[in-house]
Amino acid sequence: MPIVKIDDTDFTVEKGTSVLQAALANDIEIPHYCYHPALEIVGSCRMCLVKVEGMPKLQVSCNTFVGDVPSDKKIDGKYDMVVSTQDELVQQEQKNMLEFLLLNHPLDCPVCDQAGECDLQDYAFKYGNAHSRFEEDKRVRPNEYLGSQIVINHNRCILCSRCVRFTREISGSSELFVEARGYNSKISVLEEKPLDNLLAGNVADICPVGALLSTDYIHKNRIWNLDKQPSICQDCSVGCNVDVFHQKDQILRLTPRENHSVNKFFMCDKGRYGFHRFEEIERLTVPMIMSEGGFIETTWDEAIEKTVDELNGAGKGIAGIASPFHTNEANFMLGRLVNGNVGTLPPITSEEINYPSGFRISGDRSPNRHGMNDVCPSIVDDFASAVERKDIRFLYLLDDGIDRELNELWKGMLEKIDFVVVQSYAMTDVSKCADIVLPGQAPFEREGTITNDMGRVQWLRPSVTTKGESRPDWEIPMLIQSKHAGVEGLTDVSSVMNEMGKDFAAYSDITFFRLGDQGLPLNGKAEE
Amino acid sequence: MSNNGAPKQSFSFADPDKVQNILSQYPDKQSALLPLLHLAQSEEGYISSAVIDTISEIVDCHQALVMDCVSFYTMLYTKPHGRHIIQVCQTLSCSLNGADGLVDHVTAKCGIKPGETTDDNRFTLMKVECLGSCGTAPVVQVNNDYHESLTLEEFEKLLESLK
Amino acid sequence: MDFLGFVIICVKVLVVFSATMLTVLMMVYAERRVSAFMQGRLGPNRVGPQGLLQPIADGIKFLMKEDIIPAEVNKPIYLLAPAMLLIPALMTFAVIPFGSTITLFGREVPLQVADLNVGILYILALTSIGVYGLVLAGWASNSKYSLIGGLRSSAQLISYELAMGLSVVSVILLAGSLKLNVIVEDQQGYLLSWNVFKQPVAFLIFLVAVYAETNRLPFDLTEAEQELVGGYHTEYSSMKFAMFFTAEYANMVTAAALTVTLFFGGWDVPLLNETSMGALGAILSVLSFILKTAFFLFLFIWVRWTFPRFRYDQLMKLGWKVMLPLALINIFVTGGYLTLTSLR
Amino acid sequence: MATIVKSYEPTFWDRLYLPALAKGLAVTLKHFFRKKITIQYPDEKYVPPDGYRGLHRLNKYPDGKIRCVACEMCSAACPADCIHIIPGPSPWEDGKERFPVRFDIDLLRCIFCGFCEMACPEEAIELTEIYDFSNYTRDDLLIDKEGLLGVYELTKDTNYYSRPNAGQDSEALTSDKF
Repeated sequence: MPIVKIDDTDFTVEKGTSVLQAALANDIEIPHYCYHPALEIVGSCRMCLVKVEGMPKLQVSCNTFVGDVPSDKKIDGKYDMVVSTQDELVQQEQKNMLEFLLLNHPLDCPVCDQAGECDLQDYAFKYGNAHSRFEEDKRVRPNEYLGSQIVINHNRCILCSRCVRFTREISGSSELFVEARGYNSKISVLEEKPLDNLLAGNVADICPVGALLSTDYIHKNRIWNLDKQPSICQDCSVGCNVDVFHQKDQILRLTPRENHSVNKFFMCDKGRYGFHRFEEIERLTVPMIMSEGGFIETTWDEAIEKTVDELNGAGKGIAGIASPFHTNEANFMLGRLVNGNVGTLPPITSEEINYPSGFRISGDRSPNRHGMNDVCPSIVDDFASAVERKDIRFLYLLDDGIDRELNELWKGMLEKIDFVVVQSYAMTDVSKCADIVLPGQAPFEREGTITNDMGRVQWLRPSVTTKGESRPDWEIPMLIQSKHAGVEGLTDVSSVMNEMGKDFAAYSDITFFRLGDQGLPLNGKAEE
Repeated sequence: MSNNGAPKQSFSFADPDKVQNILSQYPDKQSALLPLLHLAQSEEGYISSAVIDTISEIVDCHQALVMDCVSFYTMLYTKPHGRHIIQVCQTLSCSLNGADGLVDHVTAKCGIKPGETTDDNRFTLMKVECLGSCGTAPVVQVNNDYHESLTLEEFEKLLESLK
Repeated sequence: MDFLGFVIICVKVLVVFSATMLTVLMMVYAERRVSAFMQGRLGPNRVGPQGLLQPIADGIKFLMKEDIIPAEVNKPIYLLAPAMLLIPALMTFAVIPFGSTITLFGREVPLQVADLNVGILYILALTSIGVYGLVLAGWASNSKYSLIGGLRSSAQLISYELAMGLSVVSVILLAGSLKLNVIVEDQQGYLLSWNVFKQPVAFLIFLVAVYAETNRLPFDLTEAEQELVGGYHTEYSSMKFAMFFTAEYANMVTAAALTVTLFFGGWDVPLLNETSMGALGAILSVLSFILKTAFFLFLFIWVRWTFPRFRYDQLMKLGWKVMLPLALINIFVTGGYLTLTSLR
Repeated sequence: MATIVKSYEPTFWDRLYLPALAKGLAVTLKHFFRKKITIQYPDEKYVPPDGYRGLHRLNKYPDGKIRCVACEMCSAACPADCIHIIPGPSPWEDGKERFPVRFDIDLLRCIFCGFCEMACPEEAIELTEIYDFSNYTRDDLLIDKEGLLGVYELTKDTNYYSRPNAGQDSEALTSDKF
């Protein structure tokens, strides 16, 4: 394998690795704009220039590849390539390139939403000149809408063409192109074919400057005010890794987080803007008991006592409805509570979409069906029909959430059962059928593990605090079960995972520590 | 986009054999893009959005890609134009050698700004990027001919000679 | 005693009492104004002309304040303590002559509430009772600050009472009587007949001891707000605090009057024979007394805003190692002088 | 060369302390009769010196548009964390894109250090020389955008940025660093 020397350090790299990749993989910073690991290399920004020994001019490191050289031609008898990123000439060129890039760039960082996570800002600060020699008027163009969600500020654009390549290579829809040539060139879109595919939001993420902006987040806040929490998208069974940006328990935006086993670098707009669904819901925060006139608020102690009473009275006629929207831990505790007599609601589906790059939007809108089936092995799919033949008197129901609509069959079935407990975060169709409603957590409040449709277990971290008196989803069935059985309850979600590992071998060595940011494939089940 | 508001019409090549002939000369379809565009321009006079649709179907690529190509080359016109197209180079050498003066001259004489056509359809004035003749700046391309090292007087004579 | 005599006594008591209280009010105002002036400020000047009604506003405020009795205090003593301090402070004034004798309704009326033959002893006894008020207040409050304040005051008052008593002894030696009237009459006559000229050392000792006895700066260790918040009255509020406050200032008035009586000829106007001038003499004598007392009251304030507080060990050292020997020596010298002159 | 400092031997009079006491009394008495420096405040107004940092204001352009672009530089610079801004798109077509939908200053937290006006890229926030803005409730000391613009209307004749002392420190600060 070739040996490359970058700034006095030796690295052994795969043949055909670019210098930029080799440097980035080893934490050596080379500034770059047009290079993106998921996209084709064009070498148009010229920011990643490095000095390569034996080559007369500076080279773009993204498009210079390390190859095997015959041993007699090796530099110092050892290196296939010797690269300097700190050479005086390199530094001068970086300054010059930045001066070029900033010729027509407005210095409007105070009003730019990218400020704080802007490559141009960072590199200009780190590598650039303090002053521009450009005294003429800057080119000014009005903002344009490329699609319903994406607006472009032409003034800020540095024409790295990441967005154009994204639409050609990742989404395959090719809406964007570079119009005209030279001074007049700009990113453009055909009027009859705007940028409205389901991956459009990603172009705002990959834009290294503040040119492409998502209208959903524009002028909402400043990036340094927000807290960033790694999490998992809960809008389909793919389980894209995301970063949740929030402030004061309010989520402001979601961005994709790199995970090569799941979503690579991107996420779809359904998940990206999906969190808005939870903003104005009828959130449940206190336990409620159904009486003559309607629901009456009560305390947790009373609610649990009543549930346990009913549970005792029901004898063997108890069942539970697990939910593919909840964590493995919640479903596991539910299974324990109802002695494994578990069913589920009909799935919520939509069209499955596959992109040429391999990016996938699953047809199953629930994030954790795989995990639910794992921890509730005897699950009954067509529960509503199956229940007819059984004498069910107590039903504990984990509610899927605000997207769930109940059909007549289910409504009729729920009415027949003596006592229905619904654990939910909102007043949904399901909650309305309950005798007692126990407030659980909403998405983005939950903590636990979820398993995507490829069998990858991922750590779902809470991004915002749990509202009101609501309790963690796993804790509510646990409290009822421990009170019912008269045993000591579990104290935290890790101990639930531990218990779960005892019952299901596939989950036996799963801990938060081992899951980390990237998750783990299930033992022997994962496709990788 | 420069063809805003143009009514959408369908376009088809007058001689399909010619199209097939062009396509057969290249290893893949997309390489035939430029000759096809030239052919379409010779038939239609300019590249309309209908032309783009037709060609994108023939070469099997997105319209945006065709538009990318069309907007890159100044010889491909996206609007109807006059009989004589005056393209004044704007890039460094020509600019330093008085290209702006030539543009102002046309504007003063014919009353058209860059991008406009005279009422009698005689001239269309365009500012273009480098015409690749920097050694003999300033350069003006009239239709397909270069006129190099122009002074204002010569340019004036040139304009007079074009009818 | 006949009825008229009783009425006259009652009137005198009333006059002295109200005059003392009035002076206390004025002192509260004066304290703030004078301190402000000395610090380049103006002080209270917005209630009434020149802020003269400020003490009334202060008084009303005291009455209106919530009367807090902390939970863990010893209630009876806590309530009793302010009275135990205030009553002796007011009673002391009874034996101080504030003017010469006048003739009313055909009888001689001395301008003094009670002409006790043990006047000085009476005063010393009452000031000693006053210390109980402080100590009990400090103890009953059940607060560390109050307790320390009370302890300090008892130690301090006992220490300085000795020096004070001994300095007064030399005055008694000169006058040959414990009666304050006699002491005052003894100082009449020529200009330098006042005890301050005859007994300058005794005067100095007495003056310093008086500051200590009244808990005034530079000897206000019992309150020392930087260390003890408010000392013995930390836990008191409203009217009970006002009683402490009044007592403190009443003590000052008494102390000033006593200083005047013992060392500055009392109501004596130099070079005048007031008793022979009838009503005019009486008025002059009262005025003279008031003026002299006023000066010493001013001195109290003046000293307070000039000198810093003593450290506790310095206080004790001064009391026991300087003042007490000095006072003893002074008595010895005075006694020796008197013995020598009488022998001749 | 060592300097020999002889300790001061107090004389008898020094040890008596009485002359020192008299001297002290003389000092306070002298001050008793001196001219008083108190300003009779409500009747007589205090005139702050140039560069005084008082109540904030939000500046406008001559055409009435708010200068502020809600960049939140001031709230980032604020050491007391008293500036709270909610940005939004500007209601005006031309010019700046951003606009403060809400702009609240907690005057109870503010320490009037003036960092906000130094940080402001638009010269939008500015400290005036108004010092008498005490109030009866805490709520009344949370000043919002309308309040700040109201302060501008009151004081728009003065440009505090051009005060003799105001610019100096900001220039000194920036010239060092950049």
